[in-house]
Amino acid sequence: MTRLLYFAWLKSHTGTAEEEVELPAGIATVGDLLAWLPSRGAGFAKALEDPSRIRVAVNQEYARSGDPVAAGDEVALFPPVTGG
Amino acid sequence: MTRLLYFAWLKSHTGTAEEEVELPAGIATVGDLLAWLPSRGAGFAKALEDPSRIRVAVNQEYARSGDPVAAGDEVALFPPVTGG
Amino acid sequence: MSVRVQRESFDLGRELAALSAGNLAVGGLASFVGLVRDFDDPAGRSPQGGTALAAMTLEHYPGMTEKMLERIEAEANRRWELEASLIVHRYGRMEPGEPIVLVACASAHRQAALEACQFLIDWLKTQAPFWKVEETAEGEGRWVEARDSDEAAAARWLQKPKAAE
Amino acid sequence: MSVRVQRESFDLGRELAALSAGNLAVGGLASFVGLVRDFDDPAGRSPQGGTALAAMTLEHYPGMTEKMLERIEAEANRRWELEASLIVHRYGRMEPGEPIVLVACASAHRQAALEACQFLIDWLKTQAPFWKVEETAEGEGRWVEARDSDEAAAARWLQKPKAAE
Repeated sequence: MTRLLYFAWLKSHTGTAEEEVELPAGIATVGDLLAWLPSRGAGFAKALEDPSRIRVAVNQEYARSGDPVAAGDEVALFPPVTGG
Repeated sequence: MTRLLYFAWLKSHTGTAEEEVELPAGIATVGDLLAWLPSRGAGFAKALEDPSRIRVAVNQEYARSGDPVAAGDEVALFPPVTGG
Repeated sequence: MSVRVQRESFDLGRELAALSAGNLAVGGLASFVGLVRDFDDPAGRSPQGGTALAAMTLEHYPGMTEKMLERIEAEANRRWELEASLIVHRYGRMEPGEPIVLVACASAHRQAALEACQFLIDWLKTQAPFWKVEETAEGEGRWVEARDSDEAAAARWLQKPKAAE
Repeated sequence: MSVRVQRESFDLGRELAALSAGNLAVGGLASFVGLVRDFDDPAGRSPQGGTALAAMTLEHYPGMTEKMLERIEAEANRRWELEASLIVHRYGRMEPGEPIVLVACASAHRQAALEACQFLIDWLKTQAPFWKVEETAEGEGRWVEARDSDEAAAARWLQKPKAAE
């Protein structure tokens, strides 16, 4: 299982802050994950419709499209940060 | 009369913090003043021996060699400032 | 070096006093506090240009937040010779006038303290996983958008790894 | 806008709190405090490189000091959009750990507050008529020499009259 976390307005769209999912075969990178998630429902499609507004962290480290994701990982999806 | 003020190590050399002087005829600029003062004694000569280390303010405004000095002015002589 | 992520407010005077207390090598102490304003200002316009705000709520990613703040602080200590540094960042709901974040650096030299302080807030703004939602006077909530100017401010430090003191 | 030249110390927390108190347009508050160290450091070296100091005495030019500080503060307010600014500079004898000077700027935007704060201390260092005499542990007094790096820091602001916000 892979742990998925959603923050800020992504969470409003997905309707969940965190979930455990079984990644389908063939989902091996951050890019694969971002391409697959919208197929899980309208809320996910809405949350991810503009990839330029999505940031991803794998195991609490910023990750890029080609970085690997696997069972046991914690993957967080969120908008560009606005703290400070 | 012209009021002369000395600060920091200039004061240690001149032995006075302030004095009223009658400027001799021909002393019309800051440069003239700096050229004349050393003739007033060894302490003054010592204080002014390195012109690159002297700053001058006329009536509390930084002044340059060519700026005028006259009776009634307050002229301060001091080293480069070291506050802050 | 110290990082704190907390819901409660903080006493600025006490935090700054603690930073240099007992360390007579400190010649300069620079700090920056970010506060909640009573208006939003997406384009960096004047106060008159924005919408009235009743409050601001900060959400964050517990765990990653601390990790990123500690990394940013360590980087500042690598780039500048600091005697002490501090980041305090709040989360939760805050009203106008309340402090959101404090960064502070103490050094033997003023330039190191000032530059490191600017670096901390610039990097924190683009690296630490916080998100702000603004609450208007009508009770409406709106997620704050990231600003290009913040990215640009952070990017400066990539070109200038260590400034002259 | 406020300038104070005083012999007595000041309460940093109280000074900073007063600067933004009641002004909900303030989004950022930047400050710098210069403190007396227990060593001199003419070449900007590390603490280990200097001579132990027992105290520092600041002499100044009453009248011109206030005039120059007010002018520097006015210039900062001309260059940046500030909600408030403050300069407090002490004179007289101070021991290591005591604050010498405080500059602080509050603005709607962080960059304006930070830059104006840096500007104030840089210009003050080369413009305000203060002179420091250091007192060594043996009771010897020595006038501090002006530093080229301070001149260079001040000169930056001549080339960059108004930074982007």
